[in-house]
Parts: sequence; structure tokens; C-alpha cells
Amino acid sequence: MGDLTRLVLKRLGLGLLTLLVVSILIFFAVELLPGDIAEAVLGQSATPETVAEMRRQLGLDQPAVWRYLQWLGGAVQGDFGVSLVSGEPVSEAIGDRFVNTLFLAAYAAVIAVPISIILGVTVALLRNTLFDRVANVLTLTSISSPEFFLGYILILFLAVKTNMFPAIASLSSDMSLSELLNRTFLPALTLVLVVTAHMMRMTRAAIINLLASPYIEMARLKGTPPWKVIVKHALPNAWAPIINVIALNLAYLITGVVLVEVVFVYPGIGQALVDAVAKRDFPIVQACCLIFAATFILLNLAADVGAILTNPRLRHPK
Amino acid sequence: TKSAAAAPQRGGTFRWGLHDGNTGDTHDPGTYVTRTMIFLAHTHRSYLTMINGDGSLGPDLADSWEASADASEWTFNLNQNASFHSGRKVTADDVIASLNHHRGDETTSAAKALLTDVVEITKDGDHTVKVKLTGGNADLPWLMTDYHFAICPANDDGTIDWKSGDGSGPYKIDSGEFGVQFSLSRHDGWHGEGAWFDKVDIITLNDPNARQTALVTGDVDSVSLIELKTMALLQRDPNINIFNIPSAGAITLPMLCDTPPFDNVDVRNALKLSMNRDEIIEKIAFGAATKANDFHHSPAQPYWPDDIPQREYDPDQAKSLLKKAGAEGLSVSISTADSVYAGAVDMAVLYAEQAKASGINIDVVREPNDGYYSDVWLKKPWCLVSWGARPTPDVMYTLAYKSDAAWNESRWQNERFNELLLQAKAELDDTLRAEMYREMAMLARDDGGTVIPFFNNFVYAARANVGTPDQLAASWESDGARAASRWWFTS
Amino acid sequence: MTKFSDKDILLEIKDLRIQGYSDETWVDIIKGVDLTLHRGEVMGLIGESGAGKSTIGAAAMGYARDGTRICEGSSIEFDGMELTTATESERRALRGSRIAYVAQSAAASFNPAHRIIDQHTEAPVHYRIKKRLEAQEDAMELYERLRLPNPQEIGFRYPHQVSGGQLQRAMTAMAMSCRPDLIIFDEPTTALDVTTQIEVLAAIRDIVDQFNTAAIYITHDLAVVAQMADTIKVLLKGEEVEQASTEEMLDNPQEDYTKSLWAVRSFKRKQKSRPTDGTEPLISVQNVHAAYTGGVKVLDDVSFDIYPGMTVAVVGESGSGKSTTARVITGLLPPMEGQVLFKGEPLPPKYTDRTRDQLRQAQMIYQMADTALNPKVKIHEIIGRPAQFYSGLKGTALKQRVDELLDLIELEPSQYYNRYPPELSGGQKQRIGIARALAAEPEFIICDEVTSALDQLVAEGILRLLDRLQRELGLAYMFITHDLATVRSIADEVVVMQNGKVVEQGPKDEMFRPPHHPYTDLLLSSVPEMDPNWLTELLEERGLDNIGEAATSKGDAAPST
Amino acid sequence: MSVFVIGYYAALIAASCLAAYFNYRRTFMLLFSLTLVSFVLGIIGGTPALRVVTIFAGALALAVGTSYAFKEFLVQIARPNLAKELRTAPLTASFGMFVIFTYAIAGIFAPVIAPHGEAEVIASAFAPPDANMLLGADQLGRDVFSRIIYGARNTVGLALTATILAFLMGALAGLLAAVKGGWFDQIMGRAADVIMSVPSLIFALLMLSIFGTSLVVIVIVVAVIYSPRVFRLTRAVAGNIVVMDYIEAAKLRGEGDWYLIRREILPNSMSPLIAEFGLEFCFVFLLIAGLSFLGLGIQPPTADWGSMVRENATLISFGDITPLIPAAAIALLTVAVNFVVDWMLFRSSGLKEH
Ligand SMILES: Nc1ncnc2c1ncn2[C@@H]1O[C@H](COP(=O)(O)OP(=O)(O)OP(=O)(O)O)[C@@H](O)[C@H]1O
Ligand SMILES: Nc1ncnc2c1ncn2[C@@H]1O[C@H](COP(=O)(O)OP(=O)(O)OP(=O)(O)O)[C@@H](O)[C@H]1O
Ligand SMILES: [Mg+2]
Ligand SMILES: [Mg+2]
Repeated sequence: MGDLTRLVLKRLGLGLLTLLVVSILIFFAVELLPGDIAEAVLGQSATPETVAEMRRQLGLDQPAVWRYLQWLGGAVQGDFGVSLVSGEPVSEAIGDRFVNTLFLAAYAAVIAVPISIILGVTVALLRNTLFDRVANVLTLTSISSPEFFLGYILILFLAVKTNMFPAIASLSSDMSLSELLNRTFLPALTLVLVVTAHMMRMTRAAIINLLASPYIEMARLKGTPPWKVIVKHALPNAWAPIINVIALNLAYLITGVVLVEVVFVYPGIGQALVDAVAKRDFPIVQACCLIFAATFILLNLAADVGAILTNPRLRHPK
Repeated sequence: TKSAAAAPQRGGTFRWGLHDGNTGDTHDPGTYVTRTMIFLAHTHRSYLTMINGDGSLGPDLADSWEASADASEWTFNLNQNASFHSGRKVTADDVIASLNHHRGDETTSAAKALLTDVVEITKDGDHTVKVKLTGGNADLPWLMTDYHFAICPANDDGTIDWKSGDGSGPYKIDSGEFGVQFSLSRHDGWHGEGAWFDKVDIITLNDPNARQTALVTGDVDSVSLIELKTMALLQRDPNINIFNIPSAGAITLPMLCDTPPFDNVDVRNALKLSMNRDEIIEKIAFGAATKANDFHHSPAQPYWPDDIPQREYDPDQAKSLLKKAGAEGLSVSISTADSVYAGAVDMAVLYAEQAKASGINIDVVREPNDGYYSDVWLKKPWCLVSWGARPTPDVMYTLAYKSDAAWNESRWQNERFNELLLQAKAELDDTLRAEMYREMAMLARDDGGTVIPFFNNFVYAARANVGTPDQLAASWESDGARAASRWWFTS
Repeated sequence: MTKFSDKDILLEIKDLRIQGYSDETWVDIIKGVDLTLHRGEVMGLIGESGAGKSTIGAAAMGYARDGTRICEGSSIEFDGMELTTATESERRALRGSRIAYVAQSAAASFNPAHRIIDQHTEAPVHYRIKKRLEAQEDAMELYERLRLPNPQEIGFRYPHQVSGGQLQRAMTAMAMSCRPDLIIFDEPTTALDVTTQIEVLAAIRDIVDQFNTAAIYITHDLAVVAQMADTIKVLLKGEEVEQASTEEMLDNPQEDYTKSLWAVRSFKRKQKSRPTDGTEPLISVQNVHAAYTGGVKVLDDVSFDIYPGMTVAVVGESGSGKSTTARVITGLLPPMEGQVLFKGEPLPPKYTDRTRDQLRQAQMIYQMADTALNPKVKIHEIIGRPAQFYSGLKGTALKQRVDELLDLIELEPSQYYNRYPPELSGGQKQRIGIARALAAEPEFIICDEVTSALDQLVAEGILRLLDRLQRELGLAYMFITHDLATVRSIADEVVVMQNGKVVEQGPKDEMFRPPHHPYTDLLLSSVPEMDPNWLTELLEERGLDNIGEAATSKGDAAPST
Repeated sequence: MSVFVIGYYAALIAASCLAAYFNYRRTFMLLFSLTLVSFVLGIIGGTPALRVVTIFAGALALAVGTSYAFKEFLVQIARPNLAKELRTAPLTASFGMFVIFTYAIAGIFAPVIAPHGEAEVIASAFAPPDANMLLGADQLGRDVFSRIIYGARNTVGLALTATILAFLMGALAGLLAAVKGGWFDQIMGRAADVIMSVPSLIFALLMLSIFGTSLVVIVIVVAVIYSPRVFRLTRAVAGNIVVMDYIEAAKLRGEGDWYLIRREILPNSMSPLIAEFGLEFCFVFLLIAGLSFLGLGIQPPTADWGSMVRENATLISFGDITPLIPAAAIALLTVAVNFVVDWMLFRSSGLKEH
């Protein structure tokens, strides 16, 4: 287990480095974006004097590198600055939203991950049958239209036509959990449909890939029933790629769902990021991107650790 | 409008879905830019004056106002009953501080340009404010309806406290999150009439589909914008009333008059003639628009000249003009973006198809939504712009057609036009003034650098149980942004 | 046939025909084989690779392997039950409980994700024969009987934590878990080295005797089957050649094919001795110490010389450092100390620092032709590439050279020129490996266990080929192997390695004459002989405990690749 | 009871009997269960439901027939080696190939096939289908069918270029990292992490705003966004290959990295890469469609399926199927590509069952 701890620490260290690079990249990318916060905030009514004045007030007249270092100095001490637009501390500005995003991601993941694995196992068992084809066609179709469109279709059938679920997922703090789950069901379902196909197909592929192994034949020759061959003998050896794809999709659920948030008016962090980019509110953009990057790094790490934990060869080295 | 005006009654929570909001919004009136903030401002703050449902100018915080003879000095008398949500009375100091917020070197207000000719603002007792101008401006009281000039409580040092969200409007903010939603409840000490609802929820619904479904499913009572594409389909729903209000908002296509080939007036006119406005109104605005005539003065504004001949689609004449200008086979590009106006890109594409008949090749360039107004507008030789409704032709012309205006988007220079603009501004005689505006319209139409296909209507909707006055204001969507204080529930 | 009465018939296969699906058509694999097996009888099934042994073994369980089907008209009757017409679930109910299977490679056939004991108890628990705990205890008992070290604990390890020989015994125990009536052993010892093989053979024989279990023992090694079987059936290309009791078969084979199998072991060539005229050794390994990064020392002061035109056999059990020595010579693993001389000149320790010509002079033929030939590259390119790379041949010259090489290894150029490696048999692949080495025109070739994955007829062919090439081209070989029979037939000198050290070296005939180093002795005596009583006698001679010893002392040995 | 209903049941039962007689068990089960289901359907949904079933079954039969014929066709024209492989293809795979083939033809010969130009305005907005316009008109009165055809060229062309570029960059980097190892491997790995950890829409927004929205930039940006995934996959696959003996043999021969990558490793990592290609291809479509959300996608009036869905997406809320047509075009292609991919995966798994 010492090895595992070492691996985790090493990866976390590299992760910090990655975060640093991401922050540099984001800072200068935002810097390179045409227009700046003053022009963005003032919009159509910007005049050169007001823009210049606003820049001065926000300290944008200082050199970019200097501003970055200032920000970095604060960030290292845990102070991610204040929103340039509203003057609110970054943590306050996006804290709640991040929680919302995590909630939606968790909601979708709790449904999608078991379903895709079960479905993946089932289609691997019934491979090349009608069921397999139909399941594949359905899931593939669901990922081949843009997610906002999928959202529209769900809204049409589940909200407008049958009125089963609310069409917009606006939240308030005094909701009970069941109400919350009901309100956010449609966005969660959309996300489920978006991520299921990928995970299901990877599960299927990973399992099928093992079916020609001698130990699978051995299991069959021991009289193990077909479903047990898949579940007990193939699946445990197929975890590594499956976990990786799950991690990738979880990362997507957290970082990539802007459009779903827009469609369902869900106050998540993706929307905040897009807005902040539009306003060139650098501290917010930076904080969002760092959160996303950290999520990604942690999930990847979790996937690698998971792959190790599910592989006895790595878990119990000789 | 479909709904009959029954007697208004009190009660209910009005859930109002608005079409434009941003997480980065603030309560600073100087940086109001999204619809959510503008509408919120009209709900929780007050202005000196307001535009009534019938389009006339009415009192808000100011009971009455009068001008000096040359219209260079104005006096506003404040309503003595007006109070902020905190309970404090509204005084002249608050008004002065609020207006000064948009003036001076330190300001970062987007409305700075509107007040450049204000010399000084003084008080005369607690409830009288005097505004002194460099020259005459007959429209100053109209100008005071501009959404930036919301009155906020003054601090002791002459700045305003905008952060707290305090105001003197009909509703006070209970809670809220920018770009998401605000909950408000009635301000009992409001000085005006109306405010029938007990509570108002303002919900930002950026996605057109989200707005429509929320309205259809009853998740909101009214929305501020309907996608024109689906207007006809939505109309079939008996539970929904659609309001289609002609406005002074316009789509313009300014050509930089100092940049070839647009420096040639014949080329400009050829382009104006190559547009089939009827088809554009039918296919892009789905009928919800008023045909424009290449001058930026709408029938919804005062002094509109109704006898100017409409310019029609005439490829042949366009061709001959081009021939005259030696610019046959003209090829130009026009920049546009989806965010300018729903269908803006389509409109440019359609225009390009129409212009082919005149032998003109228009290349449509879609620009990123992000940063359109800082990178494209005023910079690219020809682009597509959406203008909000301005109360009077003077405000509009001063902003964007005066030769030295910061936003003279077509860089059009016309001596006579500038002269007339100054004269009309200070002219208190309506007939003379109308006469001048007619001449300016002709100049803009025949010499100006802006193609104006139409004035877009405001198309918004409410559920059938929402009662509305007979006449709805044309200054903003949702009854001049004041639906919350003017509408009521019928059942 | 005398030992068993007809009443005790357990399995009767009649006119078995099995087809395999390849190239979009069904081809016959088994062409009408009959087989009768009595209770308690052990039948040896032998034949060259691809003869259909495994297929018959699986068919005895009513199981058609992936891509094969049992044709109509075949009959497989197990204990009165006709398997060809039984439903899938009826057939499945037999597997594991009444008929068990021991796979060729235990290392690959144990599921790496589960503990050995969990896999062991799966069948008894599934068939509700025993409760889990009971089954576990039974497993430990079986482990003990099979003389596995630590029988109480070893089952709780994962397969990768156990050596190959031990796994093979655990697999046998697993097959016994439901006390089946019939066990099918599919080449259970082919992947093991000689010393380990003996333990497994002994264990299998014991357990089968104890429980009076019938068995089908599949192998291609006659000497092995001689130790195990009561009757032997010889197969060739899906057809039966002959069947007889073991003694009869050994003493008096009837058919030519069977006789040819015997003849394999008679290949021998004349031993050469070192040149006495003072020629320098071609390769001289001098006091080499080596270790893999972060690991313990694998080679400890290894020295030996190889003279031009001679064959030096390096023998030793798995993990003794034979392949590592080869890696040091080729420069893949720079030594910690010591050096390698080529014609008296020191070679740079890393292959990347060697010149093209130095690389060309030492070629290597790998043990596993499957992994040594790129499956996606055509034969002519595999062979042609070294010629092109070192000699700059192009166009027709290159094609001519490739044809020449193909001729040399006795493959018809026109037929094989454009094939891919997966389209070749094991022996053919190995020949391609040889041709690739020859294409570089080296003076020295390292053969790393080139015959251990091949059946005897094919292996014999390879050895003859290598010998011929040596005579024609004057090559020197370093011949790594753990098979002493091969050493006997081909080597001039022998180097014996154990635990990274050279324990003995010298000319072959001296080495095969006692007295030996005790380890050499163990190796030599472990090579099975064609005498049915050889194993029994050997076990008596060594004593039971000694065999177990040999297994545990190298529990860590990595499977050779 | 109309003639149709009687004919319907008669045909089904006759087919079931035939299947039973000739001992096609699965066909029989399928047909007969369909018969039973049809009884229920007929009672609940009446004749229209049966008609739907018939149309559906007909479409399926047509697809099966086409796929079969197409497969035979391919087998006939292919070289012997390839033909042998093709013969093993299941019907779904040949259906996939047929669809891909059709799309390719549509894309390549778009100007010849499409009855109207992609930008040509010929009717009123949302004009219904007629003899002239198979699928009706869009919001500007352009022929939807023609735009779909042109879309095949523009969208697929763009997505294909971007995906191929992503694969070239990602695979090359992955192969190099696997072969070189050490610090190069580390740097490439970290760089991939960085790119992947920025949300793709934001990344695209930043890059496109900075470098402009020309087609070339779009292709490059999309490729950069997707290449890290390819990189990781390739690195993993190649990691398993570089330890093979044949790589060692080539290294011992003194071969350079480039030869190793090109001749030794790449041919062996093709099948997982191709499988990944199937899904990535679809994701690229969607990303490009998503770009138009930010106003950054393909320039108008170029027809692009993603944008065609987007432009009229809200109509779906009123049950108008206009946006479904381009969405179906994308879905069909995705399904088709993945059918082919499934077949390749199955082949590379080494299973031979039927
Ligand atoms: N699925 C299949 N499709 C086609 N041919 C097959 C299939 N499985 C096996 N064969 C062929 O059947 C023959 C017999 O195979 P089998 O595995 O029984 O041989 P074997 O005697 O066990 O050989 P080995 O000693 O190599 O294990 C071989 O020629 C093999 O190529
Ligand atoms: N790449 C490696 N890294 C670390 N240790 C290794 C590596 N390869 C081999 N070893 C270890 O080095 C020792 C010698 O291995 P080597 O492969 O030389 O044995 P061998 O005599 O060739 O055995 P075999 O007959 O099984 O091929 C073994 O203990 C093995 O576990
Ligand atoms: Mg076999
Ligand atoms: Mg070895």
C-alpha cells in the first residue's frame, strides 16, 4: 500500500503543477481575448473615457504579468480574489453554484453509472442479438443530437405534454430533498442520456474483449452459467477501462454541462463561467477553470487508483 | 391585445421570466446592461419621469417639471411622499447624487454621454432639483426615463449607495442572485399607483425554449420575449396572450461612410434599394415589425413624419445607381452575430440573396457573440446592429447620427443635419420641431449611411389570467418594463 | 483393454465429427473418432499440434469451443446420457461437477481477479454440493495431498502470487473439488520446466489413483504420457492413428506415424571441440554482474566463451538468468560490472551505442514466435527488412535475397512471400524468426528457447535446420534452453546456470558423464524417459519431500517469455 | 376488418409456419411473437397501429435487404483478401458501410444531387413539402433536402478533417511518448491533462476569439480539443505493444523511432483507435454544433447539420419535426459508423461465435 500512497502523492504534486499551468494559460488566454472587462461591462454604450476610467479603477492599467503574479500570490494563500464586476469574493460568487453543479452531477451519475454498467453487461451477454442492436441504436441516437436538443425533446414529452416534471429547474434554499430531486429530474435525465452511451459501449467492449481469454473458457467448462461468466469472471477484469471512461464522463458532468444548465435554467457553475468569460471577469474565470481542472485531476487520479484497487496484481504485488 | 381590461385587483405572486441576465450583473445603475437588471430597476427603483402606456411622458419621483424659455435650465419638483424601502424619504440630495453618479471624470457609467451637456445640478430646498445645461434641450424630461438614471439613496459624501439594492420603487428585493432570480414584495410606502401583486419573482430565462415552456406549463405568468419563429404556434394556446407592440427599437446596418465603397452615396442607396424589406419582415420578424425607411425615427416616437415615401425593393434602380457609381458587380461583406437579434444571421443571408438581383455580392461574416460590440461595431465597415427604443428622435439622432457623436456608427457627416439637430433640440414649438425632424429624416434616408430594414415589435406574452391595461408602453418589453407594477391577476 | 470391464464404461464417443469455422466455411477438424473410456481409466491422447486433441477433450464435456460445432450423427454418451442431444443447461450441469477440465496453461486459466480458493469453491457451491466453508476445508486437504506448500494459506493468494507449477497443481485440485468422474487434462505440463513438471505429474497421478477418477490426458509428449496413461490413443489431423495399452504402444508401435514420433529423440550430431589454433573466441562474456533497475542482482559473475562455428547450450531452470545473459550480450541490459568481447574487442554496453555492424553480428531468435513476429507485417518485409537495413538491398535484389532465405528455411517463397505471421503454424513462425536472424548475415545467433513452444516433430525440424545452417554458414550459436534432450542433440559445449551463477561448464560429453554438480544432476534426471515406470522409480529414488522442495525453492520464478 | 388487416395477419402466420417448417427457430419465434403482439396492438391501436408496424417492418426489411445486397456487392468487387474479411461482416456492419457510402456519395456529388443551391431562397418560410421540395423549406424558404445534402459535404467534411487531424496529432504524440518514454512522455502527458481539464466549449471560445473563426482555425481548435483523448488511448495501447519482442528485435536492429512507429507499432494499434474514432467522430459533430451556441461555428449560409438542428430547435417543443431531420441525419451516421466499429471490435476480440 506504500506504493499506492506514493503514487497518490506524486500525482497530487503533478496535479498542482498542472493547475499552475492551467492558471497561466487561462490568464493569458483571457488577456488575449479581444476586448476587456471595461468594454464588456459597458457593452454597447462604452466610450473611450469611461472605459479608461474603469480600467484605472480596476487596476487593469498595470502590466499583465504583474497582475498575474499578484493573483498567484493571493491564490497560493488561499485568496482567489474578488470578482472584478461585483466586488464579491470569488468563493461567495461561485460557491453555491459549484455545490449545485456537484448536486446535479451526482444525481445524474447515481442514475447513469449503474444503468450503463448493467446495460453494458447485458448487451455483452446478449451480444450481437436484437437486444444488443436495439440498445446500441437507442443509446447512440441519444448521443448524436446536441444535448440541448435532447433537453427540448424531454421537456416536450415529460413537461409540456404530460406535465410529469417541471420544465425549469430553478432552485430555492427551502426545498425538501424530494422536491429538489423532482425539480432537477429533467436535467439529470438529459445528462444521463448523454453519458450512458459512452460508458455502456466501453463496458461492452471491455467485456467482449476478454471473452476469448482462457480463464473465461475455463469458467464455462466449470459449468458456470453465462451471466455469471460475464459478471463474475469477465467484469472484474474489465474494470480498468470502464473506470477510466466513467471518470471521463463524471468530469464531463461537472465541467461540460453549460448547455444543459441554460436549457433548464439551472444555476450551475458552467453558466457562471460562460458569463464570467463574456464579462472578462478574470478572477471568476480563473477560479472556475481551476475547479474544473482540479476535478479532472482528482477524477483521473481516482480512476487510476480504482484501476489499481480492482487489479489484484497491482494491489498485492508479489 | 386579447385581454379585456377589467378592474385591477390586488394579490398573488407574479412570476416573470426575463430573457437576458448574467451572473456578473450588479445593482450599479451605471453598468446596467442586461434586461433583467433594467426590468428589475423599473421594479425596485424609481426614475424622475416615466413613459406612460399611451406613450406620453408622466411623473414618477418628480411631480412636475418646467423649463426656462431656452430650455437650458430645468426644474424638477419631487413627490414629497416618496420613500426608500429603508423608510427614508427621497430628497433632492438623493436625486443629485444619483445623476452625478453618471457625470464627471471618475464615472464609469455607460450613460455618461447622455449627460455631457449638463453643466450643474443643484437643489432648491429638499424637494426641488435644478439642472443647468450648456444649451437648450427640450427633451431633458424624456431623457430622465433612461434606465440608467434610477434614483438611489445618497451617501453623506455625495456618492450613492447602489450596493444594498435599496430603492424607492414599487417592490423591494427580499432575496436574489444575479443572473438567476430575484424575489420581491410590495413596498407599502410607494408613491405611485398600481403594484397590484403582493410579490414578484423575477426569473432569468436566457433560453427561448425554456421561456416558452415555462409559460406554457405555468411555471411563470409572463415572459418578456417570445421567439418569433414559434409565435404563431404559441398563439394557438388558449391559456396564453401574446402582446405584439410596435416599438422604437430598430435593426440597423450602418456602413462606414468614410470607407470605400461606402463613401459613395450611390453605392449606399443601391444597397438600400437592394433590400426586400417585406420579405425580411415576413421571414425574419414573422410579421412582428414595422417597415422602416432608412431613417432612425419610428412611428412609436413623437414627431414621426408620416408623409415620406417608403423606399421599396428595386434591383433595377440599384443596378443603374451602381453603374453610375462605377461599382458594378459590387462585392462587400457584412458582419453579424446571432446575439444581435434572433435571426440576425439569417437576415443577413436573406439580404445577400436579395441583393444578388442587383448584381451585388454580399458576403455574410458571422462574428463571435462574445465581444461583438467591442470588436465589430464601429470597427467593421458594415455590420448589423440592434438599437433599443429611445424615447425621442432627438435622443436617437444625438447618440448615433450627430457627426461628432461617439456612436456615430456610420461616420456620416452632414452639415445641414447637425444644424437642424441643434435647432430642433431647443425648439419648444411642436410644429416647427416636427418640420425639422421631417427634413432630417429625408437627409438620413437619401444621404445617410444606415440601412434600416425595420423597427422590431416587442413580442411578449402572459398567461390568460394576467390582466393588463388597454394600452401597453412601447419603451421596453413587458409594458415598458413595468409589468410588475401595472399588471394584475384577474382570477 | 484387459484391466477394465465393459460394464464400467463411463464415456463412449462414436463417430465424432467436429467442424471449425474459418474463412467463411466450415472445415472438418475431427473426422470421425471413436473413444471408449472406463471408470478409473486414464487415456493418453497424443498427436502433433493441431491434431485435434483439445477439441476432442472439450467435446467429451459436450462442449464445442468457440467457433467449432459438433456435427450431427456424432454421439457422445457420458454415463448413459447422450450429450449431443441434451439441452445446454443439462450439459452445463455436468461440467465442473461430473466432468472437470484442467487447462493447458494454469497461469492463463485462473481468473486473475479472484483468489485461488474462491475459484476452487465456485463449482461445489454452485452445485450445492458443499457449503463454502466445507469446500474451503476440502480444498486445503486437496492442496495438502498435492503437496502444495502452506496448504492452509496458499489458496488465499491470487493466482499471480503463486508459481506456475503450483498453479497447475491448484488447478488439478480445483478439478477435483466436486470429485468428478472424469477429468480432462489438456497438456497440463507443457508450460512448465522439467523439474517442475515432475512434481505436477506425480501429483496428478496420485490424485487420480486415490479417487479412482477416469481421465483423458492430452499431450504431445510421449515420454510424459507414458508415465500417466493406461491406454494411449494417437491422433493425426483429426483422425485416429492407433490405440493400444501403454506398454504395447511403447514396445511395439504399429503405424509409421507413431514410429516417427519415436524417432524424434534420436537426432544427434557430432560434437565439435574448440579450435586449438589460438583463434579468439567470437563472444566472450567476462565476469558479468547485472540487475534490473531497482531489483536484486540477477547475474552474478557470469563468464563463458563462444568460439566460431560452435554451439554453446546454456541450461538452467526458469529464472536462473539465461535470458538475462542474452540481454547483456545484445546490449539491452548494460551490465553493472564486467564486459562482453566480440572477437577480442569490447562491445559498448548499451545497444544504442553500438555500430550498425556490431548490431548486425549478434542476432537473436526469440522463444515465442508469436510475440517476436509483428502480426501485422508481411513475411517478406519481416525477412527483407534486415537485408535492406544492413546491406541496403533494394528492388529485385531484395526480393531475390528474401526468396533465397525462404528457400533456406524450406518455405516455398511463392506461397509464403505475402502472408502475415498469424497465417503460419508455430513451426513456420519460428523458421521466419530464424530467417530474420540470418538475413542480417551474422556470425553469431542467440537462440532463446526456440523449440520449447513447439511439438517434437516440429522442434526436431528446427534443430536440423539450425544444424544445417551452422554447417553451411559457419555460425556460432548460444542456445538457451531448459530441455536437456535438446542439449544432447545439438550442443558442443554446455553452461549450467542456477540463481544467476554459472555452476558448471564444459564440453557436452563431459557434462553428461557423472559426477555432476548436484543441480546439473537434478536437471538431468528430471528429463522424462520413455519408460512407463520411470516416474515411479524416480520418485522412489528421490523421496517425496525432495520434489516439493524443488517447487518451493523457485516459487518466485517468473514465467519465461 | 379491412383487407389490409386480414392480409397482415395471413402474411404473418404464413411466414411463421414456413419458418417453423424449415426449422428456423429464431425466425419463427420472432415472427410468431410479432403476430401475438400484433393482436394486442390491433385491439388497442386499430389498423393505424398495424400500419405503423408494417411500415416499420418494411423499412427494416428494406434495410436488411439493402445491407445484404451491398455486402455481396462489396465482396464481389473487393480484392480476395479483403473479400474474405468482408464476408464475415454481420448485416449491421454492412448496413453501416452502406450508409457511410451513401453519405460519401451525397457529400462528394452534392451539387449534382441537390435540386437547389444551399443558399437559394425559393419558397416562403417553412413551406410544406411538395414535389419540388422533398422535405419542405426552412425558416428562410430554402430547400431542406438540398441543405441536408450539402450538409453531408460540409459537416461530415469538417468533422472528418477535424477528427483525422485530432487522431494524427494525438496518435503521433502518443506513439512518440510510448517509444521515447522518460521526460518526453511526462511532458506530453501533462500537456494532455492541461488541455483536457479546460472545458471544451470554453477552450474553443478562447481559442476562436483569439485566432478568429475561419474554417482552418475551427478545424485546428477542435482537433486540439480532442487530441488529448486520442493521445491517452494511443499511449495506453502503444504501451502494451512496445514491450513486445518484435519491437525489441527492431530496436536491436538499430531502427529509428520513426520506423518503429510507422511499421511496427501503428499497424497493431489500429483497431482500438478506429473504435475510438467512431465515437469521437460523433462528439466532434456535437462540438461543432455547440460552437454555434457561441456564434462561432461554420459561417452562414453554409449548411451544417448541427446548426440546422440549433436554428430550429425550439420548434420541436410544438411538435414540429423540422429540427429532427438534420438530427436524424447525424444519428444515422453515428449509428452506422458505430455498427462498423462494433464489427471491428468483435473481430479484434478474437471471438468467433455466431
Ligand atoms: N474455431 C476454430 N475454427 C477453425 N479451426 C479451428 C478452430 N479451433 C481449432 N481449429 C483447428 O482445429 C484443429 C485442432 O485444434 P486443437 O486445438 O484441438 O489441436 P490440439 O491437438 O489441441 O493442438 P495443440 O497441441 O496445439 O493444442 C487445428 O488445426 C486448429 O487450427
Ligand atoms: N524486466 C525485468 N525486470 C526485473 N526483473 C526481471 C526482468 N526480467 C527478468 N527478471 C528477473 O530476473 C531473473 C532472471 O530472469 P531470466 O529471464 O533471465 O530467466 P531465464 O533463465 O531466462 O528463465 P526462463 O527459463 O523462465 O526464461 C528472474 O528472477 C526474473 O524474475
Ligand atoms: Mg490443444
Ligand atoms: Mg528466458
